[in-house]
Amino acid sequence: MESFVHVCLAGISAGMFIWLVASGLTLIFGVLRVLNFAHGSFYMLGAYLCYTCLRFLGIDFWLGVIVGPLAVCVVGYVMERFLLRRVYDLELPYQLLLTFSMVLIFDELVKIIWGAGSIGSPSVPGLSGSLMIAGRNFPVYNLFIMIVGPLVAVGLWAFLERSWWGKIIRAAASDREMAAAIGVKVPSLYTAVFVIGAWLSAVGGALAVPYVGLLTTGMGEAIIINAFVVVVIGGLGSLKGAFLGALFIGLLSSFGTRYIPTLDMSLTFILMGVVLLWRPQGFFAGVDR
Amino acid sequence: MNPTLLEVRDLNKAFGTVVTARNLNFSLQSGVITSIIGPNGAGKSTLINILTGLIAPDSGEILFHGRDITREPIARRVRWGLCRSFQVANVFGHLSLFENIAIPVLAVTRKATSFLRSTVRDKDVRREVESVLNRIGLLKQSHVRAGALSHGDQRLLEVGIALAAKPSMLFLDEPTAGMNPVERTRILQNIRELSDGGEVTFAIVEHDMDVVFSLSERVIVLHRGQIIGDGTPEQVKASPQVREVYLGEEVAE
Amino acid sequence: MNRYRTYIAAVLVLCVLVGIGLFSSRFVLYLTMRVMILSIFAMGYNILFGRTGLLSFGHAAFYAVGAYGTALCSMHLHTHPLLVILAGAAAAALFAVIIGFFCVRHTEIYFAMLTLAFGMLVFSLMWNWRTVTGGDDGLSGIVRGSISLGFFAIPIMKDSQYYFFVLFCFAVSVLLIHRIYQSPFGLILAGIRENHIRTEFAGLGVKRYRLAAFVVSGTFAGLAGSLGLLLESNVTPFAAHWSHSAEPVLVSLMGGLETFSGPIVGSVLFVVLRELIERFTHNWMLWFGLILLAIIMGFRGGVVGATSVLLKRFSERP
Amino acid sequence: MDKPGITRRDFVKMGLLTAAASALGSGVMKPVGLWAAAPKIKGPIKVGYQAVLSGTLAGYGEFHKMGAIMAMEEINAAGGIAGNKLEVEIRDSTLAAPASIQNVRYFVDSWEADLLAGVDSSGQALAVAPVVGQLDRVLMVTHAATERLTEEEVFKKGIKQVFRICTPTYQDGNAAAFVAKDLPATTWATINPKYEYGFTTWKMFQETLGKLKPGVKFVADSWAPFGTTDFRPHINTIMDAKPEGLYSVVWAGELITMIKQAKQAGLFDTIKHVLLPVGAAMDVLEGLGPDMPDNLWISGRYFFLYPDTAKNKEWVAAFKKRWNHYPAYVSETAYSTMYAFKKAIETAGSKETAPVIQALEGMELDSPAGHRVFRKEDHQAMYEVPWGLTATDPKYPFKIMGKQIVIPAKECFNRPPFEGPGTTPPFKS
Repeated sequence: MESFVHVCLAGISAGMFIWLVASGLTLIFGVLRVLNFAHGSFYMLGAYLCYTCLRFLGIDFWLGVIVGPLAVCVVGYVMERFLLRRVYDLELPYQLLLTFSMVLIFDELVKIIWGAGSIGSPSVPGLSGSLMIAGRNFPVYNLFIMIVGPLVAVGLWAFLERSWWGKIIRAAASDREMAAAIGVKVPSLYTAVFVIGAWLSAVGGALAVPYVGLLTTGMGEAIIINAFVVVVIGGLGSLKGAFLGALFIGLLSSFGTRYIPTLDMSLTFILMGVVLLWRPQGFFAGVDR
Repeated sequence: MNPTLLEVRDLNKAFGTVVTARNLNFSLQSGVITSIIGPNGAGKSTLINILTGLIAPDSGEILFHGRDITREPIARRVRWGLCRSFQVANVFGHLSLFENIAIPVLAVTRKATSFLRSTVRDKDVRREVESVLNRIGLLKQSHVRAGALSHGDQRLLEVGIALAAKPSMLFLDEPTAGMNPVERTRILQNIRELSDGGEVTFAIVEHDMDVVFSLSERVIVLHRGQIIGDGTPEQVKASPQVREVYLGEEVAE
Repeated sequence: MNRYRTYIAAVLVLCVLVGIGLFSSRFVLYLTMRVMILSIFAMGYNILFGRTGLLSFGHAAFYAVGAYGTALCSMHLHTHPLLVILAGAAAAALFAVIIGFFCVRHTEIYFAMLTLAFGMLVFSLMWNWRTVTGGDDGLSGIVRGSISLGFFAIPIMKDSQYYFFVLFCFAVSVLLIHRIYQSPFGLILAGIRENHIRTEFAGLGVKRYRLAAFVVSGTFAGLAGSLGLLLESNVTPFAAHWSHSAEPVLVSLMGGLETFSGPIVGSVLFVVLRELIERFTHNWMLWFGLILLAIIMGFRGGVVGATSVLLKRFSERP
Repeated sequence: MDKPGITRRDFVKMGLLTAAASALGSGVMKPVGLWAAAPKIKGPIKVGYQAVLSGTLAGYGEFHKMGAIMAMEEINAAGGIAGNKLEVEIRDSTLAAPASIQNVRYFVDSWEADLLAGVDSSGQALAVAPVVGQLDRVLMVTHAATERLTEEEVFKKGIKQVFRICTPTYQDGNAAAFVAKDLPATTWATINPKYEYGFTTWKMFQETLGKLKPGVKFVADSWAPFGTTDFRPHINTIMDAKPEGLYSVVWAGELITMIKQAKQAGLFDTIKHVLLPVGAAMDVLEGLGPDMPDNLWISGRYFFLYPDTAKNKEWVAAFKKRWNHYPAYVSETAYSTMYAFKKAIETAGSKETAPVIQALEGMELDSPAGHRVFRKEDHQAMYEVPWGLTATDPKYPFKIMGKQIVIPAKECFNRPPFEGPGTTPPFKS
């Protein structure tokens, strides 16, 4: 029983953690229809910048979580405004390739700036302890992530459903021409959405610092494929789907590792294949609409 | 009376609460040019889509040459002789006109799977493609990219692609929309010739009433997924029901 | 006129390749073999990508299946090069039929993601089926036997000998793919890329043709894998990893998607650029990324596509 | 591989020149006798070195680089190898087999390297071995640990060009068992990498410990794929099995993550005996800093506080001065590789492959890591690396090995012919 509870907890916190990254990816794909490989790089940059704030500027962690991602927003802005925007008229693969080349560049820049070695990260004051749950310790920080995940989801939902901006974004997502016709400046809107997506990913990265406990130059690639899987099983562009998908992937990998260890590497891909074949509109499409 | 080519029995289709086909029953005779008309949203395009296999009906049967084709895939219907053209020019934009026509020709002549012989050097294919291009008057532009053609020419090519598949029954979705008078004359002439030759039976969805009444021998009027008039152009014109829901609206505009 | 130009270009390239085989150093030989093998991989891939319009993210799986098939065949059955290569290509074709059957139900991003999923499944199969595949260590130390043809045998043990075998396979592949592009089948594939609904309404079962394209391109990937295995005498599961699947995509896009020679030019660029960059910096990824970026932004439609447009414009000027 | 440009007369001339030079400089340079008698060596000694310089493990490449470059600088400042300059070129192996093969071919065929070194992963080492056999250059492996390299490629297949200067999986599997036998734990479990390295070491550990301490039980194993960032499911599996001891060769960044997450879950409170064969790597110790729990058993391929010799202390100090860093184990293996090459070339009086192999076989080398002997049969360097308990020391900002024990390499390394009885520890004699 104690194991079951902890397998669940581990799964949920892992899922919420993927969600933080996948939310931005989903948003960008939903509106811009660009599959952003460099999303993992934003995650990495968010983590490194937050770490830098912590370590060298002496800023406290919470300020770092705000400042680091804001710097990534600038990077995202430059990338969308000056590079990505020029290839919207090309086919999808070219956009993909562009974001892929950015992955190479970002990885190497991080290596040049912060060094190649992996960096162990300091823990967060106040959240570094553990709580005894069902007879076993569970880190407070993971509980924190389990709260932040849904908060981000609710925040995004409120932003998209309730705010004026959100309405415009949804309009542009469902019909670009129509939105342009009623006077929405679609290019600026795209930039804004891309920046928001980059910000979400960077926040995920910043929060990952104590969660993973480690910073490496390849950390973006490690998470991006999982985030892709989540976006796909969520139904390519649906935020609710992605949220549930992330939760599901987290639980699946946790239970998979515990109870069917031979399959753990393949489980997420099997799931993705099954979803695409069986319900390409997304595993949770019924929930969404 | 001409033999029945296509028969529709109890066809139903609804998108949510919008019914686009309600218990449709009719048959089309070979050699008779039939027009399907109706106000916007009457279900004309949906009907063509169902008959040619793009959309599956909710219930009902479609018989072609006496064979049930309701569940057959598009390509098989086409091979059995049921073909269509599209409302908007739906051509292979980056390919030359020759290649555009060659694709259905290869399908008909069952040469599409050959992968080591050259298409251009196949004399039979060449002759056939050129004859279709000649018929639609675009032979001279055979090496031009389809995307570079004028809108009207693209519409001609569109019909050409459909014809090249050698259909016995051809649905044309607004064949003259966006054409200039010269092109329109050419396409109507083609339709008449082919129909008179007994090769192809045409069913046409059209908005242009001049075209409808000058060309067709039979007119079917659809309204909200139901047939409200069916007969010769004169009969339909005279039908009070049709005048009320359709022509009346037209006049009112 | 145009055809003769193609012939002349082909003969010239062939002469250069033979010249390299006869006169250059072992390292240049090796790199050229790498280029030719990557070209086969990418050209085969481009049948699916550039021609049929399907972006696959799992093609490395077929490369890897080809390599493993060849390795296992030569370890357990026979080392005749033609036989082992046949075994590799056949295994890849078989996998392509099975995987393709599922994948061609979708297009665009769904297809891409589905191929990614299957590719990674093949990767983890190779990683986990340790008794057969050797796990992450892979299979190594595979020797090249002689091509025995009854009365005489052609040795391909040395790199300088194997080079001509690779060149032969490369030339045959180029020829085959060229014929495919000129053929009715190739035209239908282009039709599917341009407008799959219209192709369906021309009376062609689009899914079947997509599957056929998938299998043909998977088979070429398998051939490339076989040749690669015999060159390196080694294969690891990473041959099936998605990052390897990105290679033919990269190469095709760099060279030019809708051109015939694009993948070849892209392969040359890919291999040579990386080798050159590595000679002056350890941060090769940065420079490679920047050059890639420059190619996307500067040569829209790939190096070959953009250059030919430029040349045309130039020659049409009075 | 004769260089056609050099005629016999050139050789004679060279010999005279070097002899004259050596006579002049005899007061300054020590190894005169050696290289004056070896006039065959001409031109710089080129060593092609490859290590991973990109991706998650790029830090290891940097450590390789530091060691190799420092040795090069020292050797050249002291007159080079037999009076010839040592040149080292370093390339990125990207941890991929095809890249490592291309590197080797570049080094030998294009850059004209005389010797090769480096290689991180086992898969790469196994891929590269046949190629260096074909190209006929000596390769000194400095990081890859698979026993298959020396047992199969060198010993069985006879690829004599391959040597290994670092400890192999024996240190991680067998030696760990020797440590475990004296611990009061009878049930063991593992979280190991889900690849050959993890499988082999766990198997070795089980077999050796089973022989050393019959009745010991292995109750759980959980396999973490390469690139795991979330070890919690694995930690749950292990804690459910309630073993007394945990064994794990998870390494580098992943080990940092694992230890942090295990600590949060309270794993170290319930499992008192933890063996981490690669826990003494500098990146792990520095990365964890004070987060590394006390009293875990750790080891590595080299630890900078062992052996307690003047040579090692001097070297560590020099390294610290040069790079502002404590040497990682790959730094030591890279550094010692250059000295091994120096000694072998000077002994052989040639930089050609065959004489160098001959000189290396059975060669003894005094290195910072202690006294190494290259075993003749399988070309494995025999030397001791300690096992120790993590402990706090105010002198260092990270944990170090407190109590240390040393399992002699002779006792825990498998012995040729590697098959049949008496080839795996424990040995009778």
